[in-house]
Amino acid sequence: MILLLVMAFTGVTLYEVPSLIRKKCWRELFVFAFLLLVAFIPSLLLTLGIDLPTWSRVIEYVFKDLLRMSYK
Amino acid sequence: MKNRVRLLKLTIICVLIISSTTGCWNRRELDNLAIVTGIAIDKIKDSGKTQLTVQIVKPAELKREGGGGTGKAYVNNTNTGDTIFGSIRGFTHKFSQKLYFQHNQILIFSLDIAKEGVQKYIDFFLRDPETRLTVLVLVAKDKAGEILDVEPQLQKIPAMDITNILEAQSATSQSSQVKLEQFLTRLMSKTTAPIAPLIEISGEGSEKVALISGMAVFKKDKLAGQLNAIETRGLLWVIGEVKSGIIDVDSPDGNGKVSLEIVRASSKITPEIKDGKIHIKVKITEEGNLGSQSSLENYALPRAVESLEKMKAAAIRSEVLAVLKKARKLNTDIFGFGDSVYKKYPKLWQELETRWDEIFPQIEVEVAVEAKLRRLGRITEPANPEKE
Amino acid sequence: MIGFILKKLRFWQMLKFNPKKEDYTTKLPQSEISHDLGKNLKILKDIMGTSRDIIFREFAFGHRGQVKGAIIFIDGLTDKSTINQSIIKPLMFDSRLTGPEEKLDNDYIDLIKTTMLYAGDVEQVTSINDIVDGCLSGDTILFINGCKDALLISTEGWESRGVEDAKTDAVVRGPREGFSESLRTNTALLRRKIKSTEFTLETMVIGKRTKTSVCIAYLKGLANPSLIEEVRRRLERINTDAILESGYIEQFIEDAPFSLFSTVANSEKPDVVAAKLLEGRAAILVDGTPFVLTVPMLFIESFQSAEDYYSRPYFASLIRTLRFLAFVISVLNPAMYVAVSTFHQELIPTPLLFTQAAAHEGIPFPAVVQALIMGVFFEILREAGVRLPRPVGQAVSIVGALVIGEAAVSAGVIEAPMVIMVAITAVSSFVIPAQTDVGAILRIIYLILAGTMGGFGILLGLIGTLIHLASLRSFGTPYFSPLAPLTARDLKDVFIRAPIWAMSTRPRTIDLKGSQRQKSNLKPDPPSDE
Amino acid sequence: MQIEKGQISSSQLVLLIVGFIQGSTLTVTFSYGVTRHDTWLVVLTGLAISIPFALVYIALVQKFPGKNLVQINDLIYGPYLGKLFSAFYLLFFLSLSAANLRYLGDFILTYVLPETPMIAVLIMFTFVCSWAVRSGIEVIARCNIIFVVVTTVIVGSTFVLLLQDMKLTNFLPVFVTPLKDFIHGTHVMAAIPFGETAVFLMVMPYLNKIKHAKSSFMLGLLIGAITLLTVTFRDIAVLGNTITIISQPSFEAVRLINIAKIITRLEIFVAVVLLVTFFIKISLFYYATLLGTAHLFSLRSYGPLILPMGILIISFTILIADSTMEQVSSASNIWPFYTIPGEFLLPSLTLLVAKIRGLPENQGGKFR
Repeated sequence: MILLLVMAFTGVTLYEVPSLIRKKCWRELFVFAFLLLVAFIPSLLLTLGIDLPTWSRVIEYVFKDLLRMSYK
Repeated sequence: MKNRVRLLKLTIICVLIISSTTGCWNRRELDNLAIVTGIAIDKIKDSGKTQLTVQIVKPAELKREGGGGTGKAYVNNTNTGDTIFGSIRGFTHKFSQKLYFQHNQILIFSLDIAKEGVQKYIDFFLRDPETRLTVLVLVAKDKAGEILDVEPQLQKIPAMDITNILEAQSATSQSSQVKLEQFLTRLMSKTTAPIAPLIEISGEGSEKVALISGMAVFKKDKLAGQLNAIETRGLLWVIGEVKSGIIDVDSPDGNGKVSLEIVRASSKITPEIKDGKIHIKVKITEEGNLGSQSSLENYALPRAVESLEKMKAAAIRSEVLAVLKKARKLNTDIFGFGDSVYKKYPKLWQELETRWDEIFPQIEVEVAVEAKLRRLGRITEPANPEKE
Repeated sequence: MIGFILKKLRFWQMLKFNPKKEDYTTKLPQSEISHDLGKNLKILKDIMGTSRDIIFREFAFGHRGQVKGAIIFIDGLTDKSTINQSIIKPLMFDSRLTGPEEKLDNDYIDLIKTTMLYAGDVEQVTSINDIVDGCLSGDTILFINGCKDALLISTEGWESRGVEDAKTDAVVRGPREGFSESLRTNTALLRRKIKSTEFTLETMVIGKRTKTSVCIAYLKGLANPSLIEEVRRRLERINTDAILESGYIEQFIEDAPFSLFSTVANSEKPDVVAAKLLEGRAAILVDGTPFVLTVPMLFIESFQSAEDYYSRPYFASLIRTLRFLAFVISVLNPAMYVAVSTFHQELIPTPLLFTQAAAHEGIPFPAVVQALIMGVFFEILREAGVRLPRPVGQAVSIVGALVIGEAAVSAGVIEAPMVIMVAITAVSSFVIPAQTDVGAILRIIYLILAGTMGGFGILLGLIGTLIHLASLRSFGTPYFSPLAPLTARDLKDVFIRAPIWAMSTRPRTIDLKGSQRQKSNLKPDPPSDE
Repeated sequence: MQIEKGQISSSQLVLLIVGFIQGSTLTVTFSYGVTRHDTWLVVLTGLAISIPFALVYIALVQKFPGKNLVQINDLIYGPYLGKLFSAFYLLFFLSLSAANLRYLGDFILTYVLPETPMIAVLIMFTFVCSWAVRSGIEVIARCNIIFVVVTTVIVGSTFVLLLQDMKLTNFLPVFVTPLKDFIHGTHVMAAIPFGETAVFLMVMPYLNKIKHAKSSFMLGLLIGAITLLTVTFRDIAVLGNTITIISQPSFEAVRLINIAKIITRLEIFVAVVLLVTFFIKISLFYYATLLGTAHLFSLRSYGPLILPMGILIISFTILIADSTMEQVSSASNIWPFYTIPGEFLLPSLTLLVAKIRGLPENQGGKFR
């Protein structure tokens, strides 16, 4: 499963990076790498089966527990 | 242009990967399906377990023409479990195929189950994505599983036969088809009592036939009583579900019977509150034709028609009164009077709701019937030898 | 995986690899004609080779037969009687009647051109290249000793097919003539339809070795100048050695070479091409093929037949709608069948499900495999039917369709409903000839999608196709217009065909001005009886 | 610097908004649970509440013609605070696209492909969306026309086919929902279908005639609301009191269609509608997120970011909730508040600050 994930990310990198380097779009490359990293971490953790706090719980914490804004 | 080439490459790769990895999770070839057409739910007295009977079609037998093969076109199988879902899962040990409920036609509860309360048994049929709300709900007068065993006389599959019987029966307005959705609507309503047709087996041995006999009436989700054919039609008059049928009345001159055919009917329930008391007005409008007569009276006259109409109205009224009496006795609001009050007086309802069981038997119901005779058929007068 | 990608990359490099930088516009070494006849003939013999069909005829003429001359032509490409009657005869016979030649120079050849030759199209040339080109396309060359110019006399005349019925786009009502292989005939056919000075032909020669004449035809003032400019630009870009059919041109000028959909339309019928020219399109005629290209092409053009406009609007609209339906059936039918019978059995009415389950009983293959087998088998049959001589082709289709289909069902290899589905699909796919090939490929793609993800897959495929169609352009015109982007005014010729008198403007999608083609109050208004 | 080169016409904008709102027929479910048979009223009040905010969006776009939200933020709040707000918006759009994708995934897994892993469905769907996004807003707008027509036809015909199953008494008694629940329902309605049109702050700048923005937006909102109303009306009239427990009322209602035993089992059409309208909705969020990111980092194009962003959306979708229950309860109870800053507060604040600072005159007002 992890292999598949890594392969997918390698695939995306191989697909986009060469043309970016060829066109010398360094800024784009940087943002690309950043986004890919941001996407990689949660998906890796998910594949490894590590429980992450779900987004619903995050906003529940912020809005319900901190701001006391919630129906029910 | 460059992008497009790359997109094409990507598409090809993606399609290849997807088609190779998805591995067709959901694919079920037709021969891997056990197509369920009927389900019957019984309760085993001793253990308290649920017994589920499913009727599965054997398509190959269904299509086999002419002689050869004494096989039935269906197979009935039973399984027991603590819950419905549990007993369904049990079938995986017995069949190579997976039960497939999308084409299920009927759902029969045994009398025990109905008395116990159907709520916990119905849940699976509402929750499972494969089941449909258009399933017809029935209550067996005894064991439910046996109903599915009755070999139909004209058709090959009992469950399909029962749906046809139900449909034919509704034509006489002696019983009504109740879809799971209608059952659920009544069950979820504030006061309206669910109803379902009753089915029983009559005859012995190879003469056995499944028969619809009246309706079962529920209080909440428990069986409260039964309506016979006349009461059933009375109920259908009130809720405006009468589609067609025959009304027999005595001929006005007293020399025979007249059969009147119902062509269309409608009803209107208007609740009113008079001096703090609920007063319900049921107005039934019916139109019909002359079906046949055994007397020699000539109805091709306005006055005769009028008297006939009056007798018809009285007949309808008596049917309605019969069911009203039964409903009061069982204290079940099968007509939806409670809902109509709620819809008209939502504010008042708050306090009525808690006392509805006490209020309902005391409700004053005014039944107004307007029956019309429209046509006489192919002949105008009875064939009377004395006339010529 | 990596190996696969590397292999792919190598493949792409191979495509880009150019073995030898060959200049496809090389000039011949010596380009000027000399005074000396013998020298000229020698050069020409070197260039043209010693083929038996190249005729070098030397002769003498003039006042006392003092002038030496030679004509060169290719036997078979030229009309011999024209050469005899209009070139040799006047020179050898009439020239005796003239006075003695004073000087053999360019004035003399001018004299011959203006006074003697009976030929209609005579051109005075100086370069060897022009001579060779002219000779190869059927002209006759006249050299005169001592003159630095030569005459190129048009004597083209070879056996060619006459104007015959068009094989494709057959109609019941409407002109039957189709284009032929000869460019001149084709332009003449168009010219006969559009007798207007606006009708413009621009000729260019493409292909180093084939020297194929290619014509851009359009109506000046109607066609968008930028469109014509774009067509010209794309044609001039072509630098190849051979153009044998308009299909070559099509592949060189397409907008989206990797798309399944062709963005260049073709037709064999002069009336269709004329109608398209009159809507503001440009046509590209290629010598040697009866298929004329028209650009820009819209997706809906494939669904419009010439006969739609000749028959009355009700029937035309009905047929138009049926054609759309047929296209949908031909593309989606097998996929839908597979999706419904293996994923969404809940959608089949109960009695039909029993029938179908009974039919499937005992069949070893899943539905998707059956559909693929039958689909491929059908394509093979079709190909065999097209390529074989007609009587044999018919035998093949009977054997294929009836015998094999029936046998496959009774042998329990294929279920009977599948045969019905494939047959319906096959018939439907012939309704829209222009998209038959696209349909065949799309069908397989959808089949695979349906086999893996059922209806969800089909729908995703449809969305994808729609995105692709909406993003395609043909010579600047959105390919899927007037549906997307929606041009409400042009919808009168999509699913329904409005009466001719109601279509008073040209399609906006092509003729950007949406100009008037007729008065707008042309609805027939017969006088009432009173 | 303009990344998006395409332009959309005002009629395309109308239909985009219509399609976008039609995409919420699935999410009306959250209101059914709260306001029951009064939900059709809630659609109207939700629309009424969102109109002033729609006017705010339009005013913003017209004040800064040709500038999208990220650029406007930069102009108004300066480079740092503006970037912060923009980043918040991007996260917001990202979470909205993930949430919508999640609803869709749940729907497909419940009804269409119950045994398929969610991730496969999400990857396929996101792939198609990324294809659309790569082709640009023009292509999305063009495809949308077809989808809106399909949706409208299907909604209309199922409405007609269900006429015989409708009971108008199901609407009685009108307006019995307690006020608190009614406000709750209205809030859900205003936040989820209507308020999400805030995403058009990223799309409207590419309107070819910015003057028509107001009428187009309002017309789109109105037609979208009418579709929503039709669907709600149909579901309530058909299903009555059972609507509160059914998780997909549209689907169940259409499942009941039975005309002479021939026209039955039409639920696939509802699935088609949901899929195509969700495609539009998710593509627009996806597009807005990408375009915003590209503007935030002032890139030349968003092309290279499509795939990483797609993967991010997919992982976000899986991360958004552990179960459908969590997702649904969060969507109906907390989500309305979650959307307040992005959909209502910030645009109004931005407009206010712009008014106070008198911005468009001295900076970029004439820049087109």
